[in-house]
Amino acid sequence: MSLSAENVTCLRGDRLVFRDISFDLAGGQALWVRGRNGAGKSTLLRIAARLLRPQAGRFFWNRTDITEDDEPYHGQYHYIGHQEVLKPVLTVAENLSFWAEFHGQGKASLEQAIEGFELGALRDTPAGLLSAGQKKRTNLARLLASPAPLWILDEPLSALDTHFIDLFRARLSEHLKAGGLALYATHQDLGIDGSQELDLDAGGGA
Amino acid sequence: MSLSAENVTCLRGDRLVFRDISFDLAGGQALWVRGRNGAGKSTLLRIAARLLRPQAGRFFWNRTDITEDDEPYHGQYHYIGHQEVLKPVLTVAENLSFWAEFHGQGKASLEQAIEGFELGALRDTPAGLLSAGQKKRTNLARLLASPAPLWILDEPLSALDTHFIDLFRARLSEHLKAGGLALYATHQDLGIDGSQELDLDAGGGA
Amino acid sequence: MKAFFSLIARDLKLAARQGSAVALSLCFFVIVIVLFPLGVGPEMTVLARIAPGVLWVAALLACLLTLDRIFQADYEDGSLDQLVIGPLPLSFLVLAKVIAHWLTSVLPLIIIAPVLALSLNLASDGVIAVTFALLIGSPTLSLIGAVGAALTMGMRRGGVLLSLLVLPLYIPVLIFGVAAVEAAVAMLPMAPHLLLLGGMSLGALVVGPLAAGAALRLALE
Amino acid sequence: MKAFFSLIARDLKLAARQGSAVALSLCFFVIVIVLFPLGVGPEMTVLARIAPGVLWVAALLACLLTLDRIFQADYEDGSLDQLVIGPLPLSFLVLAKVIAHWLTSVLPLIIIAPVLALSLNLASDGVIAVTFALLIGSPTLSLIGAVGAALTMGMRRGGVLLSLLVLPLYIPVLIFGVAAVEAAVAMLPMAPHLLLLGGMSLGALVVGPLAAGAALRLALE
Amino acid sequence: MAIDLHKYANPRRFLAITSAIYPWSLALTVILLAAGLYTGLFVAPPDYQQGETVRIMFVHVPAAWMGLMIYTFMAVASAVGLIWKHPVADLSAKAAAPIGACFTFLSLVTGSLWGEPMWGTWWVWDARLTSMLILLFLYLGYIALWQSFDDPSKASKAAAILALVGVINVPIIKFSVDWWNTLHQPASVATMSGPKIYSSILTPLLIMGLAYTAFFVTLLIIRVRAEILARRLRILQLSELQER
Ligand code: HEM
Ligand SMILES: Nc1ncnc2c1ncn2[C@@H]1O[C@H](COP(=O)(O)OP(=O)(O)OP(=O)(O)O)[C@@H](O)[C@H]1O
Ligand SMILES: Nc1ncnc2c1ncn2[C@@H]1O[C@H](COP(=O)(O)OP(=O)(O)OP(=O)(O)O)[C@@H](O)[C@H]1O
Ligand SMILES: [Mg+2]
Ligand SMILES: [Mg+2]
Repeated sequence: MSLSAENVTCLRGDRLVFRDISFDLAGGQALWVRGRNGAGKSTLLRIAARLLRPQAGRFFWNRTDITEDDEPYHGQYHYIGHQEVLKPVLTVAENLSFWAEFHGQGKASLEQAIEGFELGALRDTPAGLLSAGQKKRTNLARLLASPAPLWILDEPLSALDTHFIDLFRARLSEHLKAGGLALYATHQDLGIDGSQELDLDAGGGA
Repeated sequence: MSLSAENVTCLRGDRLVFRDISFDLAGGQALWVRGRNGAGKSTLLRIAARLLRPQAGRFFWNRTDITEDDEPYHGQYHYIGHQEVLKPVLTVAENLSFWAEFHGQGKASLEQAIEGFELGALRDTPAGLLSAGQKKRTNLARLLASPAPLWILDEPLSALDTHFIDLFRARLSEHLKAGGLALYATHQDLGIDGSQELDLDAGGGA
Repeated sequence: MKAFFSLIARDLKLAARQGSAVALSLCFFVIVIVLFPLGVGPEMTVLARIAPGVLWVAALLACLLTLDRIFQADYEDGSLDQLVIGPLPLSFLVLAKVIAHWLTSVLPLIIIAPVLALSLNLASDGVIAVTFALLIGSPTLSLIGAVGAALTMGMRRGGVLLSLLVLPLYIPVLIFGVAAVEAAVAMLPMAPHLLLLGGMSLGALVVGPLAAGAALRLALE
Repeated sequence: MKAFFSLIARDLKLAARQGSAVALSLCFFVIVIVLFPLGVGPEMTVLARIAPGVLWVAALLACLLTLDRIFQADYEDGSLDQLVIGPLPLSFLVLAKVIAHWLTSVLPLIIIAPVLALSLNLASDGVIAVTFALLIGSPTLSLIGAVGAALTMGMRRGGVLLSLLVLPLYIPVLIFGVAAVEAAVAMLPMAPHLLLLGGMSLGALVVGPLAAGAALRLALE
Repeated sequence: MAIDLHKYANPRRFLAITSAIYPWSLALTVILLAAGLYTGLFVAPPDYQQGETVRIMFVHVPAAWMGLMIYTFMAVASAVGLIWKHPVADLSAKAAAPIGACFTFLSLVTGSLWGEPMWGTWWVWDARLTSMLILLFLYLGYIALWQSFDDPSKASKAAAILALVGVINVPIIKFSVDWWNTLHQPASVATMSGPKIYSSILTPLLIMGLAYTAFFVTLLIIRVRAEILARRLRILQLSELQER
């Protein structure tokens, strides 16, 4: 499996966020997207998740061009953004099990997700009552609730304490070891072996 | 100036979040509230900002009991929570100038806030278009838009890049040097000289 | 298919848990109908005369008010991003949301409509007619509404624009719906009107999800 | 005082920038009144007969629909926390928000009401009466509504509960408001009704902000 | 009444006093209800216009009175609860609401049952009937508000605010018949100038009114006691939690 980008350029409004970004990511590899606040990390990740269209540039999934027709790319990735994607009135387990089912998974992967992020004690807590870090963990647990080869992660560490940062790092390493890919933006070094770096600061930022 | 708490206990729903927390903070001092995710840091800060009532315990501002009658405490503090408190359709300057005016301040302190957090380039950007870190900075700039002796800060660093973390640390040090007080919860050590620590993990957390 | 049904099930569960969607439209419907006699006065003949119109207008408004819920909540908390990049084709996604909307926000009105119609002194033929007409005509309301909701999602002046876009498209339903009831009250055949309403619903079933899906993709970018 | 006016100014600016509040209630009001002749049929006498009721009911509903905006947006983005711990006493805070609500969501209706009243074939005395009655009676709607909005803020079934709580309290305004118009149409003195409406507004001006302030503090804890 | 409640609002004293009153009010309920039903159904003469249906009145009219009275009671109790912070006052307001809602509902149902023979329709939208329906909504809103809060102390304050704001509707309901010409009877018992009907009807009516009141008091005592005990249980549980 592989994801590559060629000369991606993005304008938002009238502002050139970045230009001519390229990267090439193979199975088992991670790409750390770095940059100052406003450098365009979130923008790039949303483009990779096909939630935004770039002005120019091409994307390839397994060497197939998906710039126009993203059929082969569909369902191949998870995107974790700044928003928590939780329904406050549903419990942690209900929130996760919906996403598992929506992606065609059953009970088993739900349990895996709950265990993977140590959410057992919170499983029946309504998501609206969680603390910031607990929400973040629930959101991250979607990664395990249904498998996908590529993880696109926008500031996955924010609000997590040191214990859970380690836990998350372990999950990410497992994913990479199993041949998965990851694209993540953080301000803090995650220290994943052999991860590539993409620094957006060359292009500016405010 | 001083803020002290005596044996504060908090229940949320039927869950005991923490019990018998005490601290004593004098002018120029900061208190770092630590703890795992869910330990009750945000809860304690909201109590200190009088947005929640504790089950038991007393608070003193300048040695006056404010547990029942918080008149002397009113307007003496700023609270920065998880929420960004920005109106997406107003520009950065408009958002800040409202809060300055609401607290009876004029143009001068607005400029100070904008400079203090290097928001000059963004002043006329609608807040809805900002990146995560830019939003956070605008929210933090409220601290300078109107002066208050006590700052209550819940994860002020999240989403900030290293440059702005340093900038924020500088602002906080200046505030403390000028005799201000601060109460902050972060997962990362801010390295403020002579700050006290309050570790909530003794009380539990999930 | 599993994704389709799990989405409907989630929306129903959310509605039951939050209650607001179901109860809001229902409550609104009842309120409009309770307020009318208070405003217009208790004369039976006047009330019976305006009853079909009041019922249909109230149903239209109740539906209009709940439209923005079809996508808005999911849009705001980021769920919609996740739904869109999920396995379900966009028009099925819309269809699932519309079905959930109709079940939670429109069906309850239809169930209570006969009681309210009776209280407005409508003849019993009219009561049956209004129930049938609503049952057959109302899917159009949800389907067309979804297109409007998708087009205006996340927009600043969304609410207004939505009403302006959707309303003209609702007028035919209103007119034939009222005509069906008045025909029934006047002992005339109401089948032609009901057939027309049914035809509109079928048309909307084809066009609505496609158009709304396209609009959704646009709005998210 | 500066805080008070700056809050009103901000809310007005937000309304102008987002547009939705002003236009939504206005649009809704117009839509209800446009739909009626379509639903009820074009007979002039029937329309004139029900015009005062329709106008008042539409105004009530338009107001009811915008109530949740008084506090909800500020509650959701955390602004309300900041407002509450600010320098303004709670009841003044409520008053500022109510004034902004009335100016943006109710006043536009009153301005357009005469035109709509004419279009419903109301006699010209009635047109003047309805405008005055709305002007005098509608502050009650915003003020009482604020109490309901504060009580239900952040609640799961907020929207419905809000209607259920507020509606019974609106009925007197509706009744006297319609009575004033009908008196004017019948060439009877309408001053007593208007005085009553004014009295209610004054009463609400005293009770509303206090009660809503207390409710706000409750809801935030 | 406010003063009395104030004095006896201490839960323990309340429990002691009510356990003394309770048997009496229960007995009174039974006796008055029997007497009222007997005089109403058998002693009172059938109306020359309405025939035997007039007997619905003995259920209908006192129920309507109770609906209005209980809401007023709730408002007073709420005020006491808000101002003097007496827990029992809050609890009595809470406990009274469903009872009041039932009486209001009873008066609506018996009214429509009576309306069918009298006016030829179950329901008309006249001022009295509609305002009674609105009163039912007020009760329902009050009950729903109580249930919308997880925290009882918050709920009691919120509900008290609502009850106090809502009480302005009670006089409007009471006088709606005098202010608008409606189908419904204007008041003839509780008027400024004294009762205007024959004592053969008035007596059973008043007895039924008293019976309903006694019934209300009995039910209220039962419900408030249950509430107090439930709250004690919760306090126990919470303190146990704090111990842990
Ligand atoms: C659903 C329908 C009805 C409702 C909601 C209703 C409501 C009320 C209310 C609230 C009262 C209390 C009046 C007061 O204390 O001033 C009352 C009294 C009374 N109602 Fe009704 N009513 C209904 C139907 C009827 C009907 C059909 C009749 C018979 C024609 C009737 C006859 C009376 C009488 C005779 C009184 C006693 C008035 C007095 O002497 O004070 N009601 N009703
Ligand atoms: N819709 C938009 N229109 C115009 N400019 C936008 C829009 N959205 C974002 N921007 C701008 O694009 C730039 C990049 O934003 P982005 O969110 O990608 O930054 P980021 O690198 O993720 O920053 P952070 O570290 O603060 O999250 C920012 O300067 C932002 O102001
Ligand atoms: N309204 C509520 N009802 C019941 N429990 C609650 C409520 N709000 C928060 N909690 C619980 O209280 C605990 C403390 O939450 P709090 O937000 O204070 O944690 P925190 O220390 O700030 O954690 P984080 O580092 O994740 O932000 C959490 O376990 C949370 O689930
Ligand atoms: Mg970002
Ligand atoms: Mg926190």
